[in-house]
Amino acid sequence: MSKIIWLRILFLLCVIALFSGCVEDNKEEGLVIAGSTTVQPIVVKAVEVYGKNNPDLRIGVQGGGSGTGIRMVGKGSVDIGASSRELSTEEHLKNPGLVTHSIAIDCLIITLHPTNPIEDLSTQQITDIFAGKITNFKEVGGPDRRIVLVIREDGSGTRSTFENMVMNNTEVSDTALQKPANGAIRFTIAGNENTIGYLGIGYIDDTVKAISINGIPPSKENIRKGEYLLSRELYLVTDGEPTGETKKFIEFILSDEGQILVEEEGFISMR
Amino acid sequence: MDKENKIEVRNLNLWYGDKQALKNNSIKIRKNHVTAIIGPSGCGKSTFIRCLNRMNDLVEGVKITGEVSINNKNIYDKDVDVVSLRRRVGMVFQKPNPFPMTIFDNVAYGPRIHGIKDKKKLQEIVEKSLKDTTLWNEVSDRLDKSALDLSGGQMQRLCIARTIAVKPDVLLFDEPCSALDPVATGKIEDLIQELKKEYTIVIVTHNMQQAARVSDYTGYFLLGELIEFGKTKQLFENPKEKSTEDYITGRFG
Amino acid sequence: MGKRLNLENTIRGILLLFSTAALVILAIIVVFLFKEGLMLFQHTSVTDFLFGHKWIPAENIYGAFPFIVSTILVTLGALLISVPLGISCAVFLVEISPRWARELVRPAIELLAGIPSIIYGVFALIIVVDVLRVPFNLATGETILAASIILAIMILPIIISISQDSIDSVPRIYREGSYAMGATDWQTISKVVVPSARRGIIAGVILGCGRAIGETMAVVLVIGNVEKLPLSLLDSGETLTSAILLEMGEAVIGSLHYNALFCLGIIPFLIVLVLSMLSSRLITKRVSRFE
Amino acid sequence: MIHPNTSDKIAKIWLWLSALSIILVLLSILGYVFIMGAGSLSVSFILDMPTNNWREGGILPAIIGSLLVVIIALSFATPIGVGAAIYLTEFTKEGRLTKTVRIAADSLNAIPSIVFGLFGLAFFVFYLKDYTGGPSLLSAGLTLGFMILPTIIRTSDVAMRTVSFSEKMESYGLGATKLQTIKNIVLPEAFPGIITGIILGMGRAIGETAPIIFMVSLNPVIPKTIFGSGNTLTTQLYYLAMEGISMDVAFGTALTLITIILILNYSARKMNNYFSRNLRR
Repeated sequence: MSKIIWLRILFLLCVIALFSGCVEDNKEEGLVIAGSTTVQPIVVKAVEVYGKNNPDLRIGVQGGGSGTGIRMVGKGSVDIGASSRELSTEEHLKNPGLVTHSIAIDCLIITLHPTNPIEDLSTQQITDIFAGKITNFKEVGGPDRRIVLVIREDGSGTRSTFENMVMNNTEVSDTALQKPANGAIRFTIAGNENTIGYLGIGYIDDTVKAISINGIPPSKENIRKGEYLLSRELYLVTDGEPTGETKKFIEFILSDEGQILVEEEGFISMR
Repeated sequence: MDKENKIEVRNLNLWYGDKQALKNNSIKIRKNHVTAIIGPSGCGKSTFIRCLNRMNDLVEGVKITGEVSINNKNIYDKDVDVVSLRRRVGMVFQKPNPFPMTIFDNVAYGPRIHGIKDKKKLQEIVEKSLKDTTLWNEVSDRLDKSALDLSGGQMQRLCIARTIAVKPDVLLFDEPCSALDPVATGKIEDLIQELKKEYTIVIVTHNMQQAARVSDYTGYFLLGELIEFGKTKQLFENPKEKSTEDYITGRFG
Repeated sequence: MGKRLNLENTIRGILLLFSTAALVILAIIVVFLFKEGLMLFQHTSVTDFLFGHKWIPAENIYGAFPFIVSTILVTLGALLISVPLGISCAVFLVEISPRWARELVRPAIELLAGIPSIIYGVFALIIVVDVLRVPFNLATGETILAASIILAIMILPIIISISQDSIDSVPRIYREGSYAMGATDWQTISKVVVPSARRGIIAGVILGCGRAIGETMAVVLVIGNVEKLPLSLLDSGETLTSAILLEMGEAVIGSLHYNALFCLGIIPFLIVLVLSMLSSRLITKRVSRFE
Repeated sequence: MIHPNTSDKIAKIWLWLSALSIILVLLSILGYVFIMGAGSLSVSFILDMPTNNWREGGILPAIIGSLLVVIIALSFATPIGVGAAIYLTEFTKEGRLTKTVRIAADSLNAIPSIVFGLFGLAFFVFYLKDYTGGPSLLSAGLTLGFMILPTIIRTSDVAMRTVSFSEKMESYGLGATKLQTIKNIVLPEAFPGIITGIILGMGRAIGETAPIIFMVSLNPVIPKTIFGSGNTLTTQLYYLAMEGISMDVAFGTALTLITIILILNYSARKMNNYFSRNLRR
């Protein structure tokens, strides 16, 4: 008979589980943010801190990439879109009401394995390397190593930023390893001395080596001044001027406190 | 030792775990004769015959003492290679068990595993073995067909052909006809008569008429013990033991 | 009385509904997969999609041929490793393993089947990729071979368990027949047991094959994700599934790119469906044949 | 030619090695995860909130996310799966329907997990957005529920078909109705099999990443409703490893995951042994 009791308990558990979700108020989240994975660390960090001061506010953070973020905010599915690039003309035309808010400066930094002695590459050399015209580091004054390119995946905002700035309509070589995230790029570069890739500044650490472009090193000064080739701004996008919770949240990120978080995540603040 | 004796069993005991299945049996099996082993179900007759080619080694938890000499060599000695022993002592089972392959491959199985690769030689062996088992005329046109499509009697004769293809000394039959109809049984019995010219044959059967028909010597087993052993004719017509008489007259079993 | 029958009929109705759930779900999946995927073909022809060598979403060029070839190579590589190993292990468990070894190996296989694919992936990314690079003198260890190795490990449990069932059900009399001819254990295994069990073993291999084609997480981490047509196991590549995982995160919803990724999903979906039906047919036939 | 006995020995060595290699592979994977993860695994790791963008602190939100997702998946798949099995074994004869359902279940079982991911995205996240809340824990749970349904159908089906015919007949003979027989004889007898199926499904739901990867977020808060987004141990592990956030936390998560799977595996075994012993009595 004990088996029947077991069965009843099981059944009961199922029913409880089924309704536990529904019993709680199923109001949607107060604030939903979606989009660029590059911007995500800043947003998550901001939510972490902001949420402590506003325990009643429910904030949802989703990835999806810059394009999805912009599209979703345009459709009204989310309150804030996160983007690592400016709106394209097409996107502007589709949703003229979209407003962008610069919240931080990011920079793609050309990165090598720490044992690679190369310190500097010219824009042309970088273009040729990523186009697959230069296939060995000795052609650019480095050691005799076959070059392995490490790039972001198709569709990535980071990738299109890089290609717009450096590749001027040359296609990136199809032998490049594609990674879905900055961290994966860093991991690959750190583990293989043949690699070259680009990383957001927030991801540079001592497992990889950042190099200068055209003689300009990737210092904070150079980046903020826009002299290092690959600097860009990161945006939050809203449909129309923000109001209510949306406005408060963006103001928080732009505040001194928020900008400290930006720096903590390795990006460069707007100030 | 008598030259005519092919197999000599001395004081053979066998246990399955704690259960003793064979009790101190001794028997002498003569060359080029058919020896039948009869007895009621569970009397140990199958277990006994399986001792003669050490098939019982495959069963877990079996313990055997005593001696089984074939050609004056104890097959339970440490230096005996079981594989070559079984090649010399072939066995045909109760249920026809051709392998799920072609008729040709079934017969050629033994020669192949013993190292014959030459195609022509294999063909010769297969043909001779099938002829010896009177199967050749029935299957010569479909050697490349699956053996599983044969009738039960054909399958059993195929198994015999498979066994003699490796030219053993001794053939063991473990109730070879119990799954067959009377016609097929008759064919197998004729075959056994034919085969004894070349082989020493031991056949286990629960069918007394069969034992009387095919064998020269008969042993009667009861509860793991060899009760009586002698010339078939004598054992059936004039049994020495009461229990043998009871059995062959059908009073039990 | 009428009340009871009513209740019984209601319950019967509900249960009937439940029993068709698998079928209904399968249908919904087909509908949504094709609804999103087939939109691609308003822009790209099926031939261009299947045999095109270039995959450039930024320019709306969608040729999946390199992905298809990678998927085939990865799967073949995985089978090359796991089939001999898996069958051997199944044979070991049924035919020669002592009890204690069986009780060690069986749970190990179950556990191997239970480890999440993401953990296999992380393990392969850190260990296998590195181990491969030096001996083969590769520029990068992120190759089809690396993916094949980790996939081989992942599909071993399937191949072993199904082969094992099949070998186990080979009738004892076949083995006895072979032993009685003076065959050694190995001759019996290799010439009688395994050939008799081949249907089930093939079914297991087919299922394993399906799993290898569909596996994503472990593959995406180690295969390199290179859109070039791979020519050997030592090239990097990108499988159908890894392309989906890699790009779906940033593909703009409702775009052609998004549709193309659904199309990539349709291919392994259809292949695996066919393979699964094939293997279940093999398994049922085997059963009916032995009985 | 090599003597058969020699090749027999060589072959046996190979067979032993093949089994040994399986053990070694398992041990190296488990050992590796254990060595890398043991340092960060602790009670507070499991029960604390993450801080500093997942780099420090615990993984409580992911654990709760996994739990919720699995509960949703099971509460969908268990009643339907067991119900389907009851219908197949008790209410209908072997025939076209049973065959079709079994083939459908097997096909469903074989579908690549990433295809479930695509499907979940199109169906639950977009098509049923108004009911599921878009990329929510509910969407993830239901996707996984779809995925483990065949496991539960098939194991329950097998378990119920092994219930002895004579006991069923006895029950009918005593005048029991069909429902009473199912309730009093079939379900209790098949219970260990059903439970094993549920635990198997649970293990699969907990371990899957690809089907739900497009529906989760890295939000470091405890999910308050199943209509909101959250993440699970597997998806978190993927992000931690991919974004290179913290390998320590990543391996701590991996070890937590493996421990849960080990416990489930073990309890499935024990449960089965326990019940089958009790049943035989």
